[in-house]
Amino acid sequence: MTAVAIAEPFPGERPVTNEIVREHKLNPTEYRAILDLLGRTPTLTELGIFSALWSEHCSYKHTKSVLRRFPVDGPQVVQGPGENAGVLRLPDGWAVAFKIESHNHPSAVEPYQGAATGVGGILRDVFTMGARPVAVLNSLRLGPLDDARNRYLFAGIVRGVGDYGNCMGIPTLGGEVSFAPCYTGNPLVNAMAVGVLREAELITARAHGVGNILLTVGARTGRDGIHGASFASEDLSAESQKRRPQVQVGDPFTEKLLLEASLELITGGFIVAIQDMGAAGLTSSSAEMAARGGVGVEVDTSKVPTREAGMTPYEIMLSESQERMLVVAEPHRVDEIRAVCQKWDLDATAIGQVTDDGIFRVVHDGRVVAAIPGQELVDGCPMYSPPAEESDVARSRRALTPAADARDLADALERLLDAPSIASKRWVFEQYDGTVRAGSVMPPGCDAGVVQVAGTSFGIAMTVDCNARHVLLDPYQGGMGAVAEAARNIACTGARPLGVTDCLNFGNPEKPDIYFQFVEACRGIGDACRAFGTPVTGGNVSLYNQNPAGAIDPTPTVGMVGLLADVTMAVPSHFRVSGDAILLLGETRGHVGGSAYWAEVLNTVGGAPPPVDLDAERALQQFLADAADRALLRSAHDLSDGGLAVALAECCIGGPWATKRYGATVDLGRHADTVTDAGWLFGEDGARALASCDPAHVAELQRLAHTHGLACHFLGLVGDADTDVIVQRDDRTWRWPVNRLRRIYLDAIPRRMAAAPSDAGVD
Amino acid sequence: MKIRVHVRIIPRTGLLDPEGQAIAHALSALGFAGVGDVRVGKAIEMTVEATSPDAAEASVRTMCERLLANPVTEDFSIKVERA
Amino acid sequence: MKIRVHVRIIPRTGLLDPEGQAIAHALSALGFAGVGDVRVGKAIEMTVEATSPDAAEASVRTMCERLLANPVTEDFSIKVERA
Amino acid sequence: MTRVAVVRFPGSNCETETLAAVARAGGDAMLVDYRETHLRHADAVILPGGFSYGDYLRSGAIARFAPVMTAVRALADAGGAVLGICNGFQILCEAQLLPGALQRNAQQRFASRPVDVRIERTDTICTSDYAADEIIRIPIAHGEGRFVADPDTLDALELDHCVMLRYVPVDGTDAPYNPNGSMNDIAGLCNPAGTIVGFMPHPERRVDPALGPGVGQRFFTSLMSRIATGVAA
Ligand SMILES: Nc1ncnc2c1ncn2[C@@H]1O[C@H](COP(=O)(O)OP(=O)(O)O)[C@@H](O)[C@H]1O
Ligand SMILES: [Mg+2]
Repeated sequence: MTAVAIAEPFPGERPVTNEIVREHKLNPTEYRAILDLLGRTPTLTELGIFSALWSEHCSYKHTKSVLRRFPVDGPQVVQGPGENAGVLRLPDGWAVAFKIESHNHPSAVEPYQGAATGVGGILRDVFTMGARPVAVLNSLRLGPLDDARNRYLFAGIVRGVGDYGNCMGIPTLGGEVSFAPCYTGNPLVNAMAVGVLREAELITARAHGVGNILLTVGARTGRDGIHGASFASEDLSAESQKRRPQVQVGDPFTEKLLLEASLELITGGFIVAIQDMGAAGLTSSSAEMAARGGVGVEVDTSKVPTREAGMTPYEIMLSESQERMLVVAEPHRVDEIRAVCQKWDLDATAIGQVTDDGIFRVVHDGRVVAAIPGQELVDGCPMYSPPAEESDVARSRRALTPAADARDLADALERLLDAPSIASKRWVFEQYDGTVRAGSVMPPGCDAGVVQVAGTSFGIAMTVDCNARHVLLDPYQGGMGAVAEAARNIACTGARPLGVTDCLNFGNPEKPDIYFQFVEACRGIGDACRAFGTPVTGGNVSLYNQNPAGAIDPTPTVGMVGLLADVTMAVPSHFRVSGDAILLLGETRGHVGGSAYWAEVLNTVGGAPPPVDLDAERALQQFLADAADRALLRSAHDLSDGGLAVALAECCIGGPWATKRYGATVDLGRHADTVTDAGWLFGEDGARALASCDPAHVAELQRLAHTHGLACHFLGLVGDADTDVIVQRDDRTWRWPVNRLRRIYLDAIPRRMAAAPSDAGVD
Repeated sequence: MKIRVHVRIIPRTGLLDPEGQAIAHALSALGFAGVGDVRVGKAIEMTVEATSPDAAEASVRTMCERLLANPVTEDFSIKVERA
Repeated sequence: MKIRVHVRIIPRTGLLDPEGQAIAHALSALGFAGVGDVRVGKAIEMTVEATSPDAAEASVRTMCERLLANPVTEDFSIKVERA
Repeated sequence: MTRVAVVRFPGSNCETETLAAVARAGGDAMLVDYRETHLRHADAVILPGGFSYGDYLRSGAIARFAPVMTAVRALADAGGAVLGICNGFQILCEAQLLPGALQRNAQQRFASRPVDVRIERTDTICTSDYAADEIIRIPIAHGEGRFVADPDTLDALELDHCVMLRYVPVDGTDAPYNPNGSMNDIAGLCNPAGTIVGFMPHPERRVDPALGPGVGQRFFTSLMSRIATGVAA
C-alpha cells in the first residue's frame, strides 16, 4: 500500500489502536475502508474526522438508500435535499427556505442547553441559505408528566426553545407536544426553522475557486460537545450519561449578530459560500463544502481562535461550539468581510484555503496532521441496508382490542381533554414569542402557524405533525398519516401545501423490527408526498433513540409549509359567531383502532390505525383552499387525535386567550349508519375537518364539496357564549358546559407542572 | 437551631459563559481595565432548621445536588454562617 | 497582581423575591423541612489586575455601584481571595 | 415630516417593525446605531424591543451605557419625546430616566400573550389618540416585566399620574390579567410631563389591520401629532 497523502501525528497524540478505533464507534469494515483509502494508518486527528463524518448523523449510512426514494422534484423546488436547507418558490421572486432538525440526545443530558442549541443550529441552516428566518416550530416528545425527571426535562426544553427564538427575535409559530412512556429518558426535540429570501439571492454551501480563503466568523472554539455527532449516533445508556461530553452552551445574542452579519455578507455578494459549523463542527462544514465544490481544502487549526489555550487539532476539528460559521471568499474580499463582521461586533479569521488537489488537509503550526481524499471522506462511508422485518409483538399489537368501550362517553371526552398530549399547549407556547416581527397572521393555538411575507399580500403556513402511535401500530399508514395531517393543518388555514421537511426519529436501525419501521414509515411519507405534490426538500435522521427499556415509538415528524395567497383570507380554527352552521367535511367510518380514546381512556395502545385515503385527503385540501379563497368559511379545524368530539370541543373552547367560548348543538342522528357511538365521537378517520360558516353559505359550500367529491354534512349550529356543547344521536345526548371543558383543557398541563418540583438530580 | 446558609452556583470551567463574556466586555467598555475570566452564576441564601451547622451544610448539599444546581453544567459551594 | 474576586448580589430585604419563594416551595415539596427565607441573587466571579487585594475590592465596588447591581432592588457584597 | 430615531443596540430585534409603524403613521423613521453620539436632529427617539446585549446581567443594564444614550438623555432633558418599548422600557429604567425596575416575571417564565391594558393618561406623547380609560388588547412578550419600586416611589407615581398603562381584567379573562406580577398592575409609565414613556406591550405589532385589530397604531399617530403641534422639544 502506498499512502495517498502523508500526515503525521500531532505531538502527544495517542497512536491509533484497535481500542481507540472502537472508542470512535467505527466498526472493522469501516476501519478497513479507512486503511484502504489512506494507504496507511490514520493519525488520531484523522480517525476523529472519520468518526464524525462516518457517523450516522453525517453519513446516513443506514438510511441513504431509503431516503433516495422520497420525491424531491416539482415546479416549486428551487433547492432540494443536500444543502443546509430546502428552498421552494413563492410568488413574485420570493422563496421560502426551511428545514427541521433533531437535538434529542443533547436535550436528554441537558434539556435547556440541548433544546436551545437545537433551535440555534436549525436557524443557522436557514440563514446560511441567504434567507431571513421568520418563524420557528418545535416538535417535542416526552415521558409522562407524573415523573419528576420528565417534568424537569419538559420545563427545561420548553424554556430552551423559547429563550433562543425569543432572544433572536424570531416568532415560534407552532409545534406539537405529546407524551408517552417510551420517551422517558429519551425525549425528542425537533426544531424547524422557516426563512424567506429573494430567489435570486440564494447561496449554496459549495467551496469553489482554488486559492479562495476559508474564514471562521463568530464565536471562539472551545471544548464543547466534542464528538457530539457520534454521541448522537449511539444508544442512550447509563454509560453515555456518564460520558457526558462537554455540554454545548447556546448564546443567542451572538447568534443574532451572526445572523445579521451573515445576511449582509450574502446579500452584499462578499462571499462565495457559507456553512454553519453544526454537528462535527469545523470538520463537517469544511469537508462538505469542499466535496460539494469538488475541490480540496487546507485548514490551519493553529489559526482558529480558541476559547482555551492548548487545544489540539483533534479538539479544534471536532468541537461543536455554537454560533460559528465557515465562510469561503475570494482573497481580495477579506478586508471587506472583516469590516462587515466588525460592524456586528464579530471576528472573522482566515484559517485556510481552497486547494486543487482534492485533499482534505489539516495543518497545525506547519505540520500536516491530517490528509484525506476529500470526496471519499464525505461519500466513502460503507453503506448498510440492514434486514427489515416486522416483529411478532408489533403484529399482535395491531390485532389488539380493548375489553369494552367506556361506559360514560361524556366522561371519556373530559378525560381526553385532560390528557397532556391532547390538552391545550398554552403553557408551552406562552413562553414563546409568537408576535415579534409583526407578521404573525396565525399564532400558536391554530391549526397551522401563518406568517406574512413582509411587503407582499401572501403568507407562509407551516406545521409539524406526527402521530407516533399510528406509526408504531402501522408504520406505512402512520407515515402517510403524518403527511396527511400536516397537509390538513395547512389547508385548514386556507393555504395550499407546498413541500415537506422531515425529522426521522427512530430506535436502533441495526435491529430488524426498528429498521422495518423506518423503511415502511418512509415509504408512507414518500407515497403521501407524491400524491399531494409536496416534495421532500430535506430533513434529518435521528437513530438510536433507545433507553434501557427499549426503543422509542417510531416518530417521523413531518414539517410542512404551504402558501396562503392572501393573508387577509386566512381561516381561523375556532368558532366565532353564535348561530353559525357547523359542517363536518369528509366521511366518518368509525375507526377507533390506534386512537387516543383507546390509549388514554381504555389504556390500550393497539389496533390498526385508520387507513389513509390519499385521494380523499387531497380533495379535502383543495376544498378548504377553494372555500377560503371565496371567503365562505368562518373557521376550519382538522380532525386528528381524539376525533370529532375533541375537535368540536376545541372549536367551542376557542383560542388560548379567547374571552368568548361557544356552546354548540350537533345532531349525528340524521346519519343512519353502522358507526358506533365511540366511533363517531372518538374515531380518528383522516381526511376530515370541522368547519363553521354563515348559514347562508351552507348550500354553496355543499355544492363546492360535491365538485371535489367530498362529503359535507351539516351537523348543527354554534350556540351562545358560555353555554353547553351538546351532541345528540338518536335517543342519546351528551352534554358538557363549555366553560368546564375549557378549564379541563387549559389546566391539564399547568396542573401537572405545578404538582411537584422539577428534580434535576433524579436519573 | 436556625442557621443561615449561603450557596454559590457557578457554571463549570470550560463551559461557555456568554453572560460572563458580556459582562467582561461591558466592564472594559466602562473603562475597567484588567478584568478577566468573568463567570456568572447564582447566589442563594436560606435559613435552615438543623441540629448543627454541619447538619445544615449536609442538608443544603443534598438540596444542591437534587434541585438547586444543575449537575451537568454547574459547580456549587456552600458556606454556613456560624454564629 | 491578579486577584480573584467574588461578588454576591442579593435582592433587597423587604422586596418580594418570587424566585426565592418558588425554590422554598420546591424544597419543601421535595421533603426538605424547615427551610425559610430563601433569597436568590447572582454570584459573579472575576479576576482583577490590581496592586493589592484592597485595591481590587475598591475597584469591584465601583463596578457593582455602576453596573453589576441595580441600586433600586439589589444589595451586594464582595469577597476577595487573599492568597 | 416628523423625524423619529429608532435606536438599534446589539441584540435589538423589534427595530424593523418599529420603523415600519412610524412610517405607517407618517413619520420619517431613521435607524440609529448604538455607537452614534447624536440623534440626527430627531424630534423623537424610540428604544425598541429586543434583548440588548442578550439581556445578560439584567435587561437594559448594559445598553444604558451605550454611546447613543448620552444623546437620548439630552433629548429627554430638553423635553423631547422619548419612548421605550419593552426592552426600551427596561433600558429607560436602568438609565433612571424612569423610576423603578423591571424584574423577572413573578411566575418565572417568559410571557407571550395578549393582555388588556387601560390607557390611564391621554396627555402623553403617545396616547392622545386614545379615549380616556380606553381598554385595548395588545401583545406582550417578555421575561422581565414585573415592575417594582419602593413604596414611596410607587405612591409618588400614582400621585403624579405617571402610570400610563395598567393591566386590567375584562369579562371572560381566564388567565391572570396581570401577566407578570407588576406592582399596582403597572404596564407602562411616563414622567410627570408625559414626554418620557416606557411600557411593556408591543403596539408596533398591532398596526396592520390586515393582520388583526390595529389597536397599536394610535401610539404612533399620537406621537406624530404631538410632535407636529410642537409640544415636544
Ligand atoms: N411545542 C409547541 N410549540 C408551539 N406551539 C405548539 C406546541 N405544541 C402545540 N402547539 C400549538 O397548539 C396547537 C394545537 O396543537 P396540536 O394539538 O398538536 O394540534 P394538531 O393536532 O392540530 O396538530 C397548534 O396551534 C400548535 O401549533
Ligand atoms: Mg390541527
